[in-house]
Amino acid sequence: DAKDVLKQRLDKVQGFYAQFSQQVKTADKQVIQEGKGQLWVNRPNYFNWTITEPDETMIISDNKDIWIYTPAVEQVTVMSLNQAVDNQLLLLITDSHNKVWNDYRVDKNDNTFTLKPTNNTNGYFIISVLPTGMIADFTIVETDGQRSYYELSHQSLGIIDMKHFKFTIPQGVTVDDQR
Amino acid sequence: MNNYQTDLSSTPLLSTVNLCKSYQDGKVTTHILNNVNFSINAKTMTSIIGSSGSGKSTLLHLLGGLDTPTSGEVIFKQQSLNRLSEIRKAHLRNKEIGFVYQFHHLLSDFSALENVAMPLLIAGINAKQAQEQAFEMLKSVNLSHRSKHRPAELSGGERQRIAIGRALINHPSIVMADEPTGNLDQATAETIFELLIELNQHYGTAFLVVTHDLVLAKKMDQQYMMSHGSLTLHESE
Amino acid sequence: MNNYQTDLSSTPLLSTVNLCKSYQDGKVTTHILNNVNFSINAKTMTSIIGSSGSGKSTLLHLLGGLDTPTSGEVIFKQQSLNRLSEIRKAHLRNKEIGFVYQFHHLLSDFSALENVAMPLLIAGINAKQAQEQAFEMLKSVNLSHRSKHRPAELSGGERQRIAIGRALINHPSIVMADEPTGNLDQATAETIFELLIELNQHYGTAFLVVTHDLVLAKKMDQQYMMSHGSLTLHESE
Amino acid sequence: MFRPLPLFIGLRYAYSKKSDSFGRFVSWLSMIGIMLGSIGLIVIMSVMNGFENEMQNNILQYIPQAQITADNERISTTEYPKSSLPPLKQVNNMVPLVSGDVILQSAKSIVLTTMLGVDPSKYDPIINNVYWGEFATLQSGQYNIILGRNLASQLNVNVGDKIRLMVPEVSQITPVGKLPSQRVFTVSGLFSVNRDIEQSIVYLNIDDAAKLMRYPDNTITSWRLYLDKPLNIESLVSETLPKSLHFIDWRVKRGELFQAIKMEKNVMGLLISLIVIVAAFNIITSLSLLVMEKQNEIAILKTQGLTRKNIMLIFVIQGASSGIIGTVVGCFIGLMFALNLSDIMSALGLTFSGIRLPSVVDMAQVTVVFIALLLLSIVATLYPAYRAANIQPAEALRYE
Amino acid sequence: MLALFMARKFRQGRKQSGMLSLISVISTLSIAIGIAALIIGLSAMNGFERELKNRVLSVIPHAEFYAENGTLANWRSVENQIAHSPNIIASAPFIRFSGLVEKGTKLKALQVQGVNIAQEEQMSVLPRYVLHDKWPSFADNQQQIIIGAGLADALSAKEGDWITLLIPTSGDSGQLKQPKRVRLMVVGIMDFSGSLGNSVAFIPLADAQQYLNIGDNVTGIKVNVNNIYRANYIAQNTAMNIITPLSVSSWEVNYGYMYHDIQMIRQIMYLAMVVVMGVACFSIVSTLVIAVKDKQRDIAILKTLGATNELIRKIFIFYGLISGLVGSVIGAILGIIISWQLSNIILVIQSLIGRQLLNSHIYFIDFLPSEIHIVDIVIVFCTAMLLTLIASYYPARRACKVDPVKILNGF
Repeated sequence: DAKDVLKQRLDKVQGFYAQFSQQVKTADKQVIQEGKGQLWVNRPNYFNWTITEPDETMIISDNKDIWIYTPAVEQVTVMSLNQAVDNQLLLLITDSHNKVWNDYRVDKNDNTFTLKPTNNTNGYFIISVLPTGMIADFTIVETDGQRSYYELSHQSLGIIDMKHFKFTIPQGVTVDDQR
Repeated sequence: MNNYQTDLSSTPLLSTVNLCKSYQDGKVTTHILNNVNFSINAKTMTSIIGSSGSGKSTLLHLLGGLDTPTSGEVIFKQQSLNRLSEIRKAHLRNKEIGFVYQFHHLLSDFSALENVAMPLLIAGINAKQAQEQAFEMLKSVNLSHRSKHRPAELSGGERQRIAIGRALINHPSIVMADEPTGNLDQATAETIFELLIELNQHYGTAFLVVTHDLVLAKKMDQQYMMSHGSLTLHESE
Repeated sequence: MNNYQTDLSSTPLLSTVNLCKSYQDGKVTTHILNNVNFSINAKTMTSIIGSSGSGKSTLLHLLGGLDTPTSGEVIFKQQSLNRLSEIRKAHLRNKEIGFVYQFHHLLSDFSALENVAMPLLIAGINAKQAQEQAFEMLKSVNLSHRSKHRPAELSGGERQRIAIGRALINHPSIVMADEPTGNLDQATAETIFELLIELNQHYGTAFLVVTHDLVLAKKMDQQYMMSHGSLTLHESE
Repeated sequence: MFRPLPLFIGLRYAYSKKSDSFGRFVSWLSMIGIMLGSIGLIVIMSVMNGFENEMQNNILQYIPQAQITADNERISTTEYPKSSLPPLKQVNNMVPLVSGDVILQSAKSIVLTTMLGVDPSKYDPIINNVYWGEFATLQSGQYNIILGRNLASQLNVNVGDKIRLMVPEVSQITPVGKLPSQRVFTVSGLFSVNRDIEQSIVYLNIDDAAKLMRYPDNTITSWRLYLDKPLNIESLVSETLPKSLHFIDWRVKRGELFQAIKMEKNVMGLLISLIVIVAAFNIITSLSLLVMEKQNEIAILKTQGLTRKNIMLIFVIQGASSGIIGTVVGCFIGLMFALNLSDIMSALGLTFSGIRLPSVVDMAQVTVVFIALLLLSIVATLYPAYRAANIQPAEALRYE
Repeated sequence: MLALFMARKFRQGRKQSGMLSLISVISTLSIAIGIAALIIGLSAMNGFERELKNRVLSVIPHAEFYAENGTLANWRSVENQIAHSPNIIASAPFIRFSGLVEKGTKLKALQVQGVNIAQEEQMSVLPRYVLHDKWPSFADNQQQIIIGAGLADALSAKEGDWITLLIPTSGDSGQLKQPKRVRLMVVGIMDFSGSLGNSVAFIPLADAQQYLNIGDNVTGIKVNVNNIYRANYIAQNTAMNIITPLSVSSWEVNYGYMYHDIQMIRQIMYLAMVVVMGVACFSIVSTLVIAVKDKQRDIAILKTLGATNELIRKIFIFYGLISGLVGSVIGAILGIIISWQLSNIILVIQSLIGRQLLNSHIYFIDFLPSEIHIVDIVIVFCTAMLLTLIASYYPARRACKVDPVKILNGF
């Protein structure tokens, strides 16, 4: 069914790099945030999400912990991967075997797949994946109707050097360890 | 009807025994009455003449028990007023003595009928019966057509007749009248005086009239002269 | 000392021109004075005799500007009182007219001296000078030994003399006396009367005395009779 | 015997022994009524002032009393330096401020409060209330925080502990969810003032706060103004400011409590003034009684030429004297009570549900009450005095 | 009754002397003011007390028992013992924790209570205050929450909206974890129309245990007692004979001051108004004295007609009582009407001055309640009549002393 097709396509790409542009709109179509940055992914569960706008932030997962570094306040917050329950999309994208898939129903419409949670308490995702497994864009829709739309560009598929997923704490930065 | 044909004809209805009265006014005592001795029989008409301020009114008040003498006694129906309690004296004024003044002294808040009925009400007679008797009395002073009116709406003569009616309503043995015609013109004074005489015959009530009007005084059975606090019988007729 | 020997001897000090006064009492209007015409010359003693309630006091009040006539005029020193403002009339009463009543009407909260000095204070004379003049007046009514006493501590005669002193303190042209001896016994009345005569000669103040005492009335220069609201000159002497 | 005459007669009537004792008893009573009224009014007002004043000292002194800021609640110090702002009367100091609602989270609890990013070198009223640690520890880049004692105990933290500070307004939406701007701070000091303030504000260094608020350089939330009398903010707020700037005043957050105190003051004032009104009625009745008693003497005075005006004056003086004495004595006693209310209260062992009643006397208020009551006592005498002046001497004397 | 008839006639007759009629109007008015103000004041206080009972004391538990520190583990046996202690009429386990609630950009602090739905229905009238009677749809394990009206306004949240609850989570080694975010649906809104609803939220007990992951523990046991005003005393006693150490608190801790304030204001009001009525009655005295002087002649005449002093005294006592009665009746009627319509009147006034008199953030109710107690009116009325009687006694005695001779022969 649509879920297998999506999984199959995602499994085609072991890793990829892309630049992204982000636009967040409220339910009444008001733009409340626009951002830019780069994205490195290695399946399963490795990702490095570096946001340059609106505020410089790096979100790095080394398959065990997630490091969120905000240079403006010279602090890095670290918490275990499964603790970051707030948003499962990245887990879905980076690990097709993760049991989280069972909580979602998938509908397919050409290359765009909509993943809806079974207990429909939280929001849902829309992701467009080309048959080659390359992700063109994805949208996160919150329960209050807020939609964050991410468009990827300059993708280059292929395993990414693991150094992108290793966070070294810079000098003088405080660690907010939440593991 | 109070049975007035008692065996009083012999003993006097009212008499005084060397009655004196003086007023203490600051350090000064003025002697109003000195050693007044006189008596009045039932059903008689007596007059007292004297200039104003000669103590006539004071005498009347003493006889009516409204005032207490400095010395001497007032005897009314063999009872000396001095020994009576305040309540007994009030009772006496209600039942036995009527007062009529030069100024009508009616109660301005009450109708003519209510004014006349007042002594009955004070005596404790119920309102309906009191009104009937009062109406009868108004007829005898021929003012029944004015029963609902207030004193303010009546003429001087009419007011005096209401006052007389009020004084007689309880069929007192004696009525004290202090210058009853003082405020009235000659004609009205005449009619009032006739009324007094008529009521004296009809009810047998004794009248003691204080006046400076010699003409009226002469028409009474007995005349007394009051000057400077002492009373002398004035031989006439 | 007010210069009273003005050339008034010819024209009358005070006169009335068909003066009328009636009271509205409810629906009844009683006519107290009808068409009184008379006049008084300066420095004369005039008396008015009449029974009580014949309008004597009302006339006095009209002459003193204390009351407003229903019709007619009161002329005082060629000025008609009707045309005077209330303040001018008050000024007149303070300076030109004195009042003495049967009841002394002294101010019970003030001493004899203060009572006599009151008209001066009202006229605006300073306290010390007013006290001196009042003391002089008390001497002339031979009561200087009683200056500190309150009215309550004085006898009837003494109070009347204080009242007279108060009436004369401002050397008025005329003093209105309403039954000045009414409350006094014969003897005191005599002394009071002598005092009036003496003050008339001494200060030249005219006196208008209302009394029911014929004896006193006869001693005046002029006698008027008042009965039922009209005034007639009473020929005598 | 002294001048002027109406005073001489009026006072003699008021206090002469001879006059009917009952009349004086009733005028005594109206004097007591007015006295009770004035005492009540002054004490109630002073207690209410006390509450307001306490509020002012305890709260308004510490929270930002007034601020000047530009659009969307931030202002650049380069574009609008302190010198560019117009001089404002009753403002005695002006310091830069970065403030915002923040969440403080400790192991034990999570609370919402307001942060004040301040420059430690400049003045702040809290300095001498810091009883542990130093205000100076709020140096830029140290990421230190000074808490109120009550808040610290709620969060179960002490000096040296770490707490997380989050600014919910400033958050970034990321694929991993909404990340509020947050940082871990070290508690470097505790202050103690009163429960309310200890829970309402926390202190940070201004630069740390600006970073947290993600402000661009040289930007602050507002210029904080220190006022001489924060209670009458009205006059300040009505002053004109350069076009794009506007005021924020403390009433936005704290106005309600002041409204409540003012409302209670008015209601109590109304209640007590009932006593005064009835007492004034009493002056009317007792003076009318006296006028009736003195009817003849007035007539005689008229015959002696006393004008209506003077007679009226006599009775105004006579009637007002009890009112005036009542007012003077009442206000004096009221003042004494108000000035040392707490000692009197403790002496009497009276406590109002346990709290100490603050009392602050505002002389302007006392004078207003004093004058109002004086006027009332005089006005209350006008009707009977007018009646006295209009007595017809002929009628009064005729009866005698 | 002759005296009453006379008194009534004398009172009507007082038109002539202008001053007397105005004075008696003033004295009647001042009595009316005193009585009306007192009735209104007392009714308002009764109203406040009723609202305190309905909106506060019947919602919050009378007393609470909780573990010295942390949570109560074996709470079932503790509840059992408490339930069977004297004077305890109802008991239930509860969980209480403070946290934050977020909806969109708005954030508010609040105090969350985990309650056992069935037991709550017996213990408090809370269900009655949930709007659009949404209480029945409140059930365990549905991620539901009921919030106060004040809170709902602040978050501009309505029924059916989702809000995020931030709960502090303490890691076992004490480091600072990110606050736990729980998404809950607002199933109902409680409207207490007062400050109580500004920072209060209810969730089912089981849900609370799960969010705080404290297993089967609870914060404590809450109880209702038979005599609310001795709640603290009863709770202390009960805690003493229970082995597990429990600390106790009662409604008086947080809300007691409200009750004491009401009583205090009631006393002050009664005192002030008795003074007003006292002073008012004394204007009756002067009115009566003037009336006696005005009617002097009539009294003298009555004496000549044989009226005794006792009758005259009764006449003037009735005269005073009638004016007092008229004043009291007017005052009572005025007071009752205004008290009955007090809430609406205040609403009108509020709309005129454009401001809320009782601010719902500060006062526990935002309207002025009023409840007329007949006993208040009877007491006020009797006080007024008693004062009038006393006030009428002196003038009545003076009336008897009138000496007819002096007056009558003055002519």
